[in-house]
Amino acid sequence: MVKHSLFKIVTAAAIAVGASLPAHAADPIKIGSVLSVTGPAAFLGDPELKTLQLYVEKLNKDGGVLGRQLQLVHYDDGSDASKANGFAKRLIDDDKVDVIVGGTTTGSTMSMVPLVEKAELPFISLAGAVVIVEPVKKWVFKTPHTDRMAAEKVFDDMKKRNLTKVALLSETSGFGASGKKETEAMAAKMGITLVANETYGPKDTDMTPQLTKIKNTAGVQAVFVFGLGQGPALVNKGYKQLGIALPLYHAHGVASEEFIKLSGPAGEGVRLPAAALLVADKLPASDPQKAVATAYRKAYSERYKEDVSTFGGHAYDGLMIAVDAFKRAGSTDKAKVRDAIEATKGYIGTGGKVNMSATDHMGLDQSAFRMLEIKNGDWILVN
Amino acid sequence: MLSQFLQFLFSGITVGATYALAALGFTLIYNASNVINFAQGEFIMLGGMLAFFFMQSGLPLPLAILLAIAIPAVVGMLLEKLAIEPARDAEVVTLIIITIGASLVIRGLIQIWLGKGAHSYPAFSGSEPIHLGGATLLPQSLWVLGVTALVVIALWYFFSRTLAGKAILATSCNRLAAELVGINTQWVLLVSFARSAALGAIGGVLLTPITLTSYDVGIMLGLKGFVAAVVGGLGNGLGAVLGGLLVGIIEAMAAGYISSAYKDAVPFILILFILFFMPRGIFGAQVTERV
Amino acid sequence: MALLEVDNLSKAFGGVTAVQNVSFAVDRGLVYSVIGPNGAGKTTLFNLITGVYTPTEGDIRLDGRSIAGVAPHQLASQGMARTFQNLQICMNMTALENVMVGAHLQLDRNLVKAMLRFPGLARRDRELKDRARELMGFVGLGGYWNRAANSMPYGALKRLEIARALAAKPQILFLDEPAAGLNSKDTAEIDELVRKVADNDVTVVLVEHDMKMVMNISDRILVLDYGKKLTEGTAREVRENPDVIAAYLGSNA
Amino acid sequence: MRVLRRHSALLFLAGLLLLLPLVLPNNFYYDIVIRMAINAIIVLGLNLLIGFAGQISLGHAGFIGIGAYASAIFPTHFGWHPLVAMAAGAAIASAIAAILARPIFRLKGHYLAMATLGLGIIIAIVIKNEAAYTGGPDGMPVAALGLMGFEISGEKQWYWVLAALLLFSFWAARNLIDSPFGRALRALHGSEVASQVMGVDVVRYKVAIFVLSAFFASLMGSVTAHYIGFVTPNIADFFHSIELVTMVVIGGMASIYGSLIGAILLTALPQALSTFEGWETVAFGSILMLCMIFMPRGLVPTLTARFRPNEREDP
Repeated sequence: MVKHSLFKIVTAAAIAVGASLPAHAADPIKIGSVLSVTGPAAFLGDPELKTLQLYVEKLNKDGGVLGRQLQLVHYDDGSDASKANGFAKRLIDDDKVDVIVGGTTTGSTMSMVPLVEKAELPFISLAGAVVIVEPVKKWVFKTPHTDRMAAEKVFDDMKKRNLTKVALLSETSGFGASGKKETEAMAAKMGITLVANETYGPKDTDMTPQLTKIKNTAGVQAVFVFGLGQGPALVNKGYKQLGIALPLYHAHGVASEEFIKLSGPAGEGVRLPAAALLVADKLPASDPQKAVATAYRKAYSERYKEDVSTFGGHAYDGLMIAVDAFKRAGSTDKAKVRDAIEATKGYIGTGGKVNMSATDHMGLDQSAFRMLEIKNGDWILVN
Repeated sequence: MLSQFLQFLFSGITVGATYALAALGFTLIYNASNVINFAQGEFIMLGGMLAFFFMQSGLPLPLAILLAIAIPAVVGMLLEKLAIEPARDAEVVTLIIITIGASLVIRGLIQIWLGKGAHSYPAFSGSEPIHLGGATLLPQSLWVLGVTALVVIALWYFFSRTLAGKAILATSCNRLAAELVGINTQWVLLVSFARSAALGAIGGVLLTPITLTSYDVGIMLGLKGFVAAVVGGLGNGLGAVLGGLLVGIIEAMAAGYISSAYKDAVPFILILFILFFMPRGIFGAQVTERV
Repeated sequence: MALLEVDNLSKAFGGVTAVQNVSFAVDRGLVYSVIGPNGAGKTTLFNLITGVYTPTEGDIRLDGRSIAGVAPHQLASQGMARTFQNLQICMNMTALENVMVGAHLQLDRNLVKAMLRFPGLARRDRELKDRARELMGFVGLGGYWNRAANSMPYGALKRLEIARALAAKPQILFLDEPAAGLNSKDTAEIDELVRKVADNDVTVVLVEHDMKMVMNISDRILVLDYGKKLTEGTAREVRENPDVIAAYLGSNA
Repeated sequence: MRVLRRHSALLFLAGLLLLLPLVLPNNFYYDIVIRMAINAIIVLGLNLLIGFAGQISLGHAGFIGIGAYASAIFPTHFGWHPLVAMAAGAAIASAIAAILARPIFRLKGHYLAMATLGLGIIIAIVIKNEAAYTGGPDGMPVAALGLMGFEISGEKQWYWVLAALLLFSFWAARNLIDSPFGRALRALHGSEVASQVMGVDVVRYKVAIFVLSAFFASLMGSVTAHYIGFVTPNIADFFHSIELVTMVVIGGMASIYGSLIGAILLTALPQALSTFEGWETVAFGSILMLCMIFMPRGLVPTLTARFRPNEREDP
């Protein structure tokens, strides 16, 4: 009895998971995606998925790509890298997708990398850390700016203001931990002294102990917070509560309208590097990104009635780079598409101007970051 | 240096009061039914999220708060009626998994309904910090502490001075015996779940201006509440409150003086040590098993 | 030398002294009963001797060796076995397995050998299974081998406990109210079983409420009242002791 | 004949594992079966502890994490052979379990749950924080598992490795249950005092089974790490512990078949639910609750009881 049910369950499970398998000749182009739509990284994965769904729909309405429709096959890894690995296998072996756009976190991305390398499938990651594209992996690309760029941008700005003694407060999430490492390296390179180096947990509700320590550290001239999501907003509040008057910088992980709302008055004067997307309406008309950023912003907020974040923008860029590559390759042949992605030149996206090469699978330079400041509850461009 | 210590202390007490409220919720349900309700954290989340939602929809503050406390209480009763009561005689792990299932359902529904973003609303009496001995304290923290204290007093009065409270204690001791002396134990269980859910929700409502809220804040709060409840000795209300404060203060001190990276580990190391030397928590009763 | 000697044994729980200065000795091969009104400390006395509780004062000697405060699992290896007033059958196992647990100490308990099912271990296990079946037959549970313990009637479980205790090959067996909750027919059968056990060279110490049974089968009887020894003697001596009559009439009748 | 009957379930499982590749269409299905097998082996060990011995552990993922990270760290940072690393991981996990088991198993019920939970979380936090060795929250890659020039790679090879491991574990677990050791274990669950009086050194058995289940959890952590080729702290996470306990309870406590069924179902379920678009969590939670409310003893024991009310599952 037991044994029979065991077999039935296996087959039933197999049928249940394999139900979505059409295989006609007029195939759509399949865009695979594994995103962290739930779990701790959900606030990244959620807008990413929404963006992909929105634009796949839009592209299809406009006649698709290469005369074929696009089909989005997406799975939620629940912010668990091991699940991402499993779903990547499903995309590769079962759904037989033509490209993967996704991998919300660095952990998820890195767990998928060996699979796409082996399957020789183009993969555009939406995660931040430098390790994804350094060293260069043949089939792996990414669209978001790296944490290293963020650290460099912030330190640049600090140096302009003659701030060289900095307290670092980083989150213990993957984003924060990688950011901490890059920031430490960048500080040494740029002649910045980290006089304090504290961390907080992504689910912490009170950062005043760490901030008190920083406040009482001698010689601090500025504070740099490397985190994502709600934590940094709480840092702002604690900062204000303690009455710390030093310049406060955040990383690009909080580049969303939500951050301003959550911080309330405590956010005033805070600076951070971010893509032009957030200040699309404030860009000069001559700015090449203005059109793209405004259009994306409009489309997203009209459809979902919520504010844009730069994370959704990364998904937009990833999808558009893939689509662009399909067009230039003239087919979905994986090797050709890969080559086309690598040959992406001058693509203007929400994240900046992308110039990929055999040695650079991200293709963004420092100009992609703008230094923003919160003023009167809105972003303004510094400089 | 004193001001630094005070600052850590304030931080610890505020966070600790949260844990205390969560731990009290655990204790109330545990006392009535011997169930550890792993969905306790979700009631805290519900309180904050619902208060945000109702304020957003333009309801006046008192009404929004009332609804944000009443709805979780109903959810608590439903949980008891539909999930705990039918499986009452099951083993400890089975009940744990039922409550974990319930927490997933609550969290999932809120996530679908109100989204994944974080939310907040203004503090009840402004956000201008109060200066005290060189350290600062938010007015909202006083709200949290004050209400926690009120709750503790009310509960103490209820359990030691009213018949209904004694009925609940009797039910936890021996359900059958309680029924024999005419206590409606079904009602007792229902009320206990409602009360503990409401308590969690109150915590959520008060905390949100300080800590923000989102669909998934309940997990960590629930876990820390459980730690606090065990530190205090399961089933001991005063122990739960002191346990909560202790865990909060130790966390803040660990973050301030030892290592902010390991501060989350400190409460768990603490609980292991406490249990090794006091197998029933600090304030737990010693019992002799009968053969 | 007596098999079991108890010297001035006392046990206090907080302020309550459940057993106070009790001394007695049990000779080999006897059926020795402990009686007394409810709350007289009979079960506490059992729990003290079998290591479940640690004595507050006094000494217990088995075969001349002191066993006061020795853990129960160590006493088992010295030939002591017992049953419980409130059944302590492992309801998560079959009847036969319950009996086999009784023989725990006679078997190879090595974890790795067990996992890899070493031939020697498996063979001895099979032999034990046969002996356990015999024992179940001996106590009158012939047909119950593969029954789940939680599906067996109360009377059968009482015997199962005895079979399990016997599987340990004890030299002394403590029976805590073996007839409690049984009807007169079952009681008579237990009565017979206890005699049969004693005839097999196992010393039996018995706590029992059923006076008829006690008087019937006991070689010697110890009477406790309020934790103290009231008297000790043969059935006849005890029956005629005025103190005993007073204790029973005064508190129970 | 007796041998055949005794091993009929084992032979059936072997036959099933032998024939399964015939119906597995591609690597993805192999992957699912491999993950099922990995979970099943861990759950078998955990069920010995929770179901048979009646001792809860909410921190077992910590031991899995130790194994996984031993296999990741020792070969990467110290150049150890993966098999040596695997053994070292199992040794470390067993040692931690052995040292802490004595104080931990003086605890009962929810206190025991709390202590094991705390232990698991502490291990997870250490893994997350020691980024210099562990790669921090983003995890680190794991070298391939090789032996004498031969490297296990690809789902098909791993399938056979896991099939063999699963068969062995199934066989060993059944042997253990039906042995003096196993009976003592179940007896102490049924009645701690009775088993003591029968000569069972209760603490020693609890410690032994805790160490054994930690040992297997660590080994399977290593296997998982090598199989996936990448490891993140999620593997040691509290939620992973809960997931495993859920498998034990849904399948059926104190049931060997239940362990298999529980692992299979709860590994397949997220895949099956992945098309639910945001409702996965709600669906998963509801299924857990319904299973436990209507089958509090778990699937296999409930069904067995329905068909053979007076008998126990034959060990």
